[in-house]
Amino acid sequence: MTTPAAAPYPSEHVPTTGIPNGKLGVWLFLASEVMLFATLFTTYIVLRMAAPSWPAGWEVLNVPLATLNTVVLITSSVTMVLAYAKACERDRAGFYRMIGLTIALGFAFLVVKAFEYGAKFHHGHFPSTDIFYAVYFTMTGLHGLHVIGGIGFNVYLALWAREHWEHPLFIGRVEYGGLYWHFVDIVWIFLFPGLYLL
Amino acid sequence: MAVPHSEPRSSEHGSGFIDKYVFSVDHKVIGLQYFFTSCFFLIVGFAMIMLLRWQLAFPGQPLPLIGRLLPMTWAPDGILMPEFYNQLGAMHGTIMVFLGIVPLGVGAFGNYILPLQIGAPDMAFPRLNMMSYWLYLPGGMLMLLSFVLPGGAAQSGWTSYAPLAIVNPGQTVWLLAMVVIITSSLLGAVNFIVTTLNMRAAGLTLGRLPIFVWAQLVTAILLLLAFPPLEAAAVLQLMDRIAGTSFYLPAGLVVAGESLKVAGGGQPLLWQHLFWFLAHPEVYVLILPSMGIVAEIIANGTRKPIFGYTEIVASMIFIGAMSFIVWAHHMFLSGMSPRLSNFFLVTTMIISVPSVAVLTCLVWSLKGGSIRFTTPMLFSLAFLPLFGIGGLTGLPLGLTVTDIYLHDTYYVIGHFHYVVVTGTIIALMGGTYYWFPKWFGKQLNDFWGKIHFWGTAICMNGIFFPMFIQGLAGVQRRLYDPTAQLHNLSTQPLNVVSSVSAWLLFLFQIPFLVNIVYTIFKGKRCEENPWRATTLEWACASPPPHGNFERPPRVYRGPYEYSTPRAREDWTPQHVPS
Amino acid sequence: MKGNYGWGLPVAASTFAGPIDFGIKLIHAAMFAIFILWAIFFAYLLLRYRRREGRSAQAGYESPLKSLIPDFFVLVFEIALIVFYAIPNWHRIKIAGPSPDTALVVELVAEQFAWNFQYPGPDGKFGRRDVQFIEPANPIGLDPQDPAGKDDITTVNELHVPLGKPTILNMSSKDVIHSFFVPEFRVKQDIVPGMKISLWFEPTLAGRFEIGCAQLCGVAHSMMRGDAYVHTPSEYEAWLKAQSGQAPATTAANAATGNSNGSSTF
Amino acid sequence: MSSAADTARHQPNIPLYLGIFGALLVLTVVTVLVSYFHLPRLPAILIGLSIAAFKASLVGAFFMHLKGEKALIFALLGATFFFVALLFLLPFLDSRAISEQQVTYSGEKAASTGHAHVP
Repeated sequence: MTTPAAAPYPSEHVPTTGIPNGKLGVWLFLASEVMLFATLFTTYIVLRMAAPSWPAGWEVLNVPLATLNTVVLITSSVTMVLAYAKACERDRAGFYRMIGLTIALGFAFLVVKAFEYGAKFHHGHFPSTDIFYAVYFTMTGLHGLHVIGGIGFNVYLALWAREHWEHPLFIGRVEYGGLYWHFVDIVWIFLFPGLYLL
Repeated sequence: MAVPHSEPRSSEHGSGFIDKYVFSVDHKVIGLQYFFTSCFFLIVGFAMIMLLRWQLAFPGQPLPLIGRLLPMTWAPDGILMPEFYNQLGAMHGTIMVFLGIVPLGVGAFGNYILPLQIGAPDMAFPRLNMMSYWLYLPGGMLMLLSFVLPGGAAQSGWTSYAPLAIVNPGQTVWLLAMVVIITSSLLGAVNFIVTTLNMRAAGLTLGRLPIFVWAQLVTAILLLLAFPPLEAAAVLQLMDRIAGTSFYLPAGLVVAGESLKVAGGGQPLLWQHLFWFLAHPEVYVLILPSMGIVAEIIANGTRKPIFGYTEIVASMIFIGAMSFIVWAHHMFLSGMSPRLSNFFLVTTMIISVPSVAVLTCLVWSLKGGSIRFTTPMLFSLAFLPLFGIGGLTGLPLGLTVTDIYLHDTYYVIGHFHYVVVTGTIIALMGGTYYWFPKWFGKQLNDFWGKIHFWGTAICMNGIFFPMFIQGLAGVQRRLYDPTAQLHNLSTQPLNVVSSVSAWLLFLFQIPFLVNIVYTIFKGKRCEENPWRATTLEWACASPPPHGNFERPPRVYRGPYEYSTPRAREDWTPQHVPS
Repeated sequence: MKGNYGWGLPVAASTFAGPIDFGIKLIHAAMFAIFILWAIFFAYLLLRYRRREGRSAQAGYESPLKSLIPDFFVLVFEIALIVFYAIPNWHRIKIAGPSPDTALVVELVAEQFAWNFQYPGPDGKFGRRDVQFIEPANPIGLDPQDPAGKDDITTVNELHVPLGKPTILNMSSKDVIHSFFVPEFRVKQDIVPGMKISLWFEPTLAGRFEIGCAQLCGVAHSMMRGDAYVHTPSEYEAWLKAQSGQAPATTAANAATGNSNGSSTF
Repeated sequence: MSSAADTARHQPNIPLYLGIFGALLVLTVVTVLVSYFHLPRLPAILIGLSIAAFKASLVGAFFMHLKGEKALIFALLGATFFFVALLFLLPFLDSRAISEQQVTYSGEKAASTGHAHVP
């Protein structure tokens, strides 16, 4: 510092943020994901405001199916946080049950999504049909990819837990997997009303 | 007092050649991998523009010597095709920005020097660091490969404006490579921020961080928050090209005679907004690390603390924040509503102030110093006036009215090359000479360094100063054959001047490259801290062993304690107890 | 035509040239002043504080505020530029234009590598254009049945405007983004497909001036040029009569009746 | 570090999580029911997004343990949402200009500002 009499700083003080590296890293990654989905929402708003006519979501899309999907994803969010709770309580069986449920619900979400896409393709609605379907397929598709990524990480967690149950970083890693999974759920919480109900 | 890091040291650091040098998780090895790969890409990008400059200087005439070597589709009997010309132009921009300077400034210098300057044994996530390099390399190779893939490389400028980028061939591979490169930069940014915040040595508070570390922190935040919008926009453009959607295509387009069968409803301006939302923070990502390097070298070269440490750091943070609000000054004439231009005019003028403040503080640092004209100092001193010209010529472009005439002319090309080439690249060259003893334990030959400096500085000005004159005469940019339009004929001789300077500039890089290679293998070892610098990276051996510091260092004072009164020597390192 | 260009700014041929040239000259003068003063100070520092035996650096503390004084002046200069020069002129050039009835209105349809101009013709009304009618002989797709279009004059790469009256160009594009740029008029405006963007200028000098494309629009971006002929009012009437005399088919290279001082129709 | 982090970690509270689960389900049902009334555009957006924001804050605060999290994470999220706000500035800045200049090839105004058939 160029201040004249530099006050002697305590040299023992270890200047860290007190947040474990992994958690800070995951939150930073989620910040960039927020910007990614914010761009998609901005694109949706710009295209919708400038479009001469825009079909309302519930006219064209299958709302009951999407509601089911929302419930599936929320439940998987809950089972994910319960898996973290079981990991903290060192209840191994409980952890496997919960992480297994989360992975299963993730797959259920994808199956329902595939069924929905199938119905759309069957009726001849493709991304190139019109701007509404382009936005719909791109946003839900990119979200679906993130769900697949989340499932992959959860599967890795389940396999990793077998030998590393006592690993000092295990509980932290379950928490970070949970953070990402909850984020994917929050994106869908905004995507669902945004596309289907407005 | 163990340095706090939650990842247990990756004790099983491989000893074989592959683990040690190819798939290494040591930030120093990854830093050097980034260094040599980005130098390779800088040379490739430079070679492309040297080809292109032949067509600009002597339009339509066959290339001497290498003309016949080029394949028929690119240059039939030596004369460059317009498609190939556009590919060279677009890929020159892309390679230099995304594969050359950012990986060199952030990947190479950041990866190697940042952990050392904060006293950390390694990056916070070593494997993630390795992964970010091994995403960058395939992304770069894919970008180069696009030249030979069907459809050729991207040919709608590095800005890839829709609808041209959707109608033209070659953009799909560019978009895929961009998504890979962006992911690599994102991972790197996460790593940098966590390392800087969490793994500093004891006593190294934020106020004692070297300016280079501050620059890398702000750069990492910009990369983290600005790159995803381009990734989303690139995915949308990829959907437009492959899935037939029309995010950026309005209805009723007629291309080459028949109407485009597209649903329509999209907007070309949407791409420009999203692209420049990234690209302006991106250009600050290009300049911030170089400001950090210049500040380090000037403090060391003048044997005096940097003048206005807080001002420089505050200006960098202010630049980082403001860089997100100025993007549309690239779009004054793009069909955006004129009232919006007034808003972005004001924000653009506001952001020019912190850049001037940083430059003023750096120049004021020379006052009262004892300036040594070593090679790194020559580069850093040359950075000041030349970056000044780059900044000043931004004024007429940032002002809406004068931008009407100067937009999309060679004036713009002169402006941003003065900032990027005579600003960033000169600073990075200076940084290479400054930290070479730390990387390889040997010092680059000073005599050849000075020849390289004078040759580079003069030729760079020879290339870019005539562009201002061409810009004022109204020569548009990205013209395949400038002589096809009457108003460009009067300044056509300047194209020859620029082209010859560009080729000479390449010749002057040869001593630099030879100097590097020779010194690595045959250079004699120099002392641990040849520049007598006070920052923490000189507190360990050069090149530092794995794990950097034997004992985690402790920091007792600010980064630039040179010539403190009552001190025995004119420098007191950070880690020495007073 | 040759006389228009040199190394500095091209000849001023429209009402915009005044303010824009003033702005460019003012800023460049300020830039040179700042740079020269700054370079002198820089050279002085290098000489005065270079390394010399027996004189080591003094790390005396100076308040950084002193260094911010030059920045303050730069900021004041910029604010003055914005308030007194940029915003008023930008409003005059880009936001407030002449009303269509006192100006010549011309439709411009840019396409990959040609400028198609459509004049209303004596009836003052533009014929309808539609995508389905586009073919090589009818590049802008003029609707043959539309009565208003019968007398429309269409020219390719040639813009004929009268002196002394502002011209409004309603610009649209068929395929990609182009940019209408006439150096002498100091006008430039991107043309975005799917949007109708208008541009106005008032020529102040008769003659032939070059139209260029300023936005990369494909392979022959540099070939996409045209000529803007500014006629005196009488010549303009003569040109109009000559045009409406012929069938409203496209007149690719019409005989330039105006006193084009250019040597050849380049 | 890991030992210090154990105590500092957020203690799980299962009954709380199940309570939040119930609340989220109820809110989902509410948001779907609201949509069946086909409210005009503006109120529909306001209600729909406020419910979604509330659900998101529940997930964030309890499942992601943001409640009681260190200030730096909030600083990071604050900076991110500042830049998201800038990104959302985009459509409102340019929307009137875009829709006003939106034309079909033959020049008629293509864009009507509102939706063709809002119930």
